[in-house]
Amino acid sequence: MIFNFPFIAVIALILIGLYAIIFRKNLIKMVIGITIIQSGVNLFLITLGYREGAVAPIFTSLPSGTEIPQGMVFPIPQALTLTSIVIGVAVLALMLSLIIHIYRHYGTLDVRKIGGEK
Amino acid sequence: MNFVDFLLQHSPALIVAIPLLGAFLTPLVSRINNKVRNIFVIIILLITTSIVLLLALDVFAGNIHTYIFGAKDLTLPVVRILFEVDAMSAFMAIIGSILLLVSVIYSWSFIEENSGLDKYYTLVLLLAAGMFGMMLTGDMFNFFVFLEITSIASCALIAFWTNKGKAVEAAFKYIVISSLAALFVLFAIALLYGQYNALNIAVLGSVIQFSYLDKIALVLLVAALAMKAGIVPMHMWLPDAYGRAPASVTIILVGATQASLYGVFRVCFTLYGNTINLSPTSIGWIIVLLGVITMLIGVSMALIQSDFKRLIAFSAVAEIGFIFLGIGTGLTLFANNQMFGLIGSTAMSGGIFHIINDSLDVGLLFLVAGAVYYATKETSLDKMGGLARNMKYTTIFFIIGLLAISGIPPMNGFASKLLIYESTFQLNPILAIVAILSSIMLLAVFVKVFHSVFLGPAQPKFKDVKEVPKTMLFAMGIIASIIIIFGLFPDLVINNIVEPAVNALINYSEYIRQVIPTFTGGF
Amino acid sequence: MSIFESLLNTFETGSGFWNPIVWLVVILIVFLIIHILRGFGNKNYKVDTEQTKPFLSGNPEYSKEKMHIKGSNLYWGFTESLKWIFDNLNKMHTGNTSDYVLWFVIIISVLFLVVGLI
Amino acid sequence: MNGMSRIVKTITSIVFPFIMIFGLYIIAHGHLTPGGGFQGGAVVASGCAMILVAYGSVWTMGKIKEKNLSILESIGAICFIILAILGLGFGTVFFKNFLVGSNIIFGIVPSFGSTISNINTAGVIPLMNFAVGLKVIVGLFGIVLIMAYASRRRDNK
Amino acid sequence: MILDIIHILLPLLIIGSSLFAVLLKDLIAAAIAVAAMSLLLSLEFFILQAPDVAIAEAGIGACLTTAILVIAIKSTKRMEDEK
Amino acid sequence: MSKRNLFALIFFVIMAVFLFISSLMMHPFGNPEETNMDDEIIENAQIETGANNGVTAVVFDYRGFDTLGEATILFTAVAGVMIIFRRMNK
Repeated sequence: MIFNFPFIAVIALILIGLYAIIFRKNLIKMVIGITIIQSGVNLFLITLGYREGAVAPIFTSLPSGTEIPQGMVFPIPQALTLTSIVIGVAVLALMLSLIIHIYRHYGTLDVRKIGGEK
Repeated sequence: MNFVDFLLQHSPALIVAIPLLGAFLTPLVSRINNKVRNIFVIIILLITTSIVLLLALDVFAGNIHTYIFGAKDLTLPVVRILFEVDAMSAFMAIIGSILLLVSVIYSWSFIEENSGLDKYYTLVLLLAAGMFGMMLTGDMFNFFVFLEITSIASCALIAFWTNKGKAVEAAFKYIVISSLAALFVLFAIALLYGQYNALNIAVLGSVIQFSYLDKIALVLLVAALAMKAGIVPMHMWLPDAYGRAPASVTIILVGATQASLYGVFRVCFTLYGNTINLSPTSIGWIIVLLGVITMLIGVSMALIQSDFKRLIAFSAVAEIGFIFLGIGTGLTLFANNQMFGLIGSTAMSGGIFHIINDSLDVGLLFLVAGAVYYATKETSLDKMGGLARNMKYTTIFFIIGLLAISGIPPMNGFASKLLIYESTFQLNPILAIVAILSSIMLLAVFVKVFHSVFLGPAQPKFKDVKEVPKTMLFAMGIIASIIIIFGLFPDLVINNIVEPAVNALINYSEYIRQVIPTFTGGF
Repeated sequence: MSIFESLLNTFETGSGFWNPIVWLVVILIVFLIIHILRGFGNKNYKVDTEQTKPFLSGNPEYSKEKMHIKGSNLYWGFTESLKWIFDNLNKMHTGNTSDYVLWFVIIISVLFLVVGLI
Repeated sequence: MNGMSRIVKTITSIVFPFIMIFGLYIIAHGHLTPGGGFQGGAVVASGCAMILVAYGSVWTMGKIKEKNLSILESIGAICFIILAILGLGFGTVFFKNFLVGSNIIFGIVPSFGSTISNINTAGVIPLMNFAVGLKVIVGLFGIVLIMAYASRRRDNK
Repeated sequence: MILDIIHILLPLLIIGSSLFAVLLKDLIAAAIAVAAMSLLLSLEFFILQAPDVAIAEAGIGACLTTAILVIAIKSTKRMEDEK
Repeated sequence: MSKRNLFALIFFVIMAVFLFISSLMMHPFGNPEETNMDDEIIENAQIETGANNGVTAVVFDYRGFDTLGEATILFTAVAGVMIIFRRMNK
């Protein structure tokens, strides 16, 4: 009905993240790019599990008249997204610690200048 | 039910759970004593290895093990996580356990002088759990989770020597590349999930249709996992990471790379096995071409390196090209039953045999490089020379590794390379010629190393260099003896270990039927 | 078939065969012949005498470090004659993380073209 | 990072218990309402991060040693994996929810459909929530604390 | 109908803030943009009927991620200088 | 624009086109076609696990092993950060 717009937004987020990684020179910008891709993939997972007019899969004080399988959104993508979010913050922390160390060693965050290895 | 049966039944879960438990206990154990901690880690890995061998013995006899987490019986649709161990998984798990055990024995003296060793051993055990999980799992998302565990643990271990800027830089490159690859894998998994509402590999393999979205997912999975496996031109992180990590870590990284390689094959053969007829051999040819490029570029770059470990890393890239060539040849002919029987299965047994040979050879060479670094604190080839006088055993191990990696009989590399040459020659002679050429160039590369490091007149600055400690020699000796045994009795290995793995990859319908008994398809 | 018999099996590749044990025996025989030939050599060679000193047309010997051919000097002719290949290869390995990701994107798009369109 | 002004410190120490209670509520009611070990752990960890910002990393590190952090985290992880292994011991397989249906702790099974919340349900899940909650609190806060402390060390050099 | 408009509007806002995060030269501002993106994302999750994920995203994405980004930026360099 | 950026942009656009086409080929937003696995969970989660919250039931029961992996990742990250910021001299 709305032309799959959330899916298009997901692809756009992934491409913006890739743009940041490929065309930006700053290391922290690269990390931000990876965070954006992460968010895009998370949004994609949740969007896949959405059913129109459905409620969250929680039985505590459920609105009356909810059809049991059809009236609820998918629980599995939500569980997967939880995992994915925690993975994202773990990777981010590790990358930023490495960046702090790189800055101590090279004194710069420019991706072209740290290329000590050829 | 006796103990062994119990162990066998629960072995897929225990193989992952024991290293995990060990990793969680290591910070507590290391409060006691350093020696206790080392012994604890070795014991944990020994237990894991013995369970892997127990499981592998049963799997090679023809049983596929499935293990369901949280329920006794399998229900359809599959909602729980499955571990599904066929001969290919068991084969990979054997490689991983050998490499881990050797690495831990080697680290005893190699890494002794550094600080932060409790964290080091924790991460090694976590890496072990991640690798085994990747190899044994039968669930796509679970595969992604273990992929991430493997990459995060490897990244932290690559940066172990944080006082060296280049090590930190290599770790950063590694984590960017691997988290990106993992994200694309997750995206592909989500694409498949959105279409078929399933996450299990067997279930997905039974319903997959090769629609447009499936093609996108296939490309993303193959490209991302190939990048993690170090296929040219996405291999550039690999020499950086291998070259800068401590040698005891590098040998585990070899195993982690092979786990990604296993992911490529699992995706191509099992997940997309039922639809491979629909794509006119294109994905097989892509893999063959990638393999050829990988061999050539890897070996050419190795020729002009002047850093010891970096050189070995580039030759490791070239070796992965051989594996890709062998298995890609099989995949090319997968749809063609008659040709496959003639050539394809030989090529695939060559490729799969080469996985274990490659990890052993490259592992041994990395350990030798680490030993040389330990003794001389030097990695540049230009500054070394005449070390054979001081380090006799290391030199012998290097010669064994040299002969093995360049495919000289009677070492193990020869047998698998012979299989690859002969089968690819029948597919297309140019492939075999390129393969032989790369093999010869590998020999040239390592003769150069042999000359510049071990031969030549005694250098005055290395007068006081001593042989490395016994534990390191012992670790190298384990690998060297396996190499010689495999080289002398290749028939034994191929019949008992490699053939079941090849059959497991080919008969994807068996793998699927373990979960969906009504599946009819495949050969 | 007992284990011992299977150890001595000839390993067949489909179009050829290979038996490492036979090969080992041949190697041993060759070594034996070499040893016998060596026995015919000059007996009065002694270590740590003038005999071991290299003779460089009467010129004095260089220091030991200079006598050793360095690793990057080996195969100098080969790399020099194929310089254009190695130059291009070196140019490919920039050591820049963005370029690594760029190669990934290139491979993905090429594979999309090959698998998606054909 | 040094500590902030006294106003910030006071307000933080007033707000912090509320965040703590909210997070623990989310952890404890994970099987009934939206939430669980991860979400509650994240909330508590952000509260702790607030303390870190207000009082400075040196003060916080003085209160909580790095060793204690890693031991606490290990304990959380070990509790989680042991709950999983107990499934192997009491039940039949790994991750078997062996407490559900047993009518002892957390063993009641609710009736199907919309129910009022009963905290005494869901078997092993609340216990796992607590174990994961502990792990996530210590893990996330540990990451922030160590990074803040390490980047401070450079300023003094 | 209103829900449809929200389903279009929120992703647009997320894309907008992610573009800000990528394009801003001041890294602290970029980190704030990332936080804004996370917050909007958690709102979107809530509207997509995923309250569990929304809480986790709000706690981890908007708070802790920003905290470690700011720590990292403060201990390195604030401005991104392009030459 | 440098030569490298132009080159990169071409491939970037190719990839973008394919991905955007794929977003149009997906099932219509809000109406997933295959639903059997999730329906199974929604119908049985409350009885099998006793948890009223379906997501928690999935996280800790149906896919508990993933959660163990997730906890492990956090553990790994903390160990990694500690190992990166450790004191080098013993």
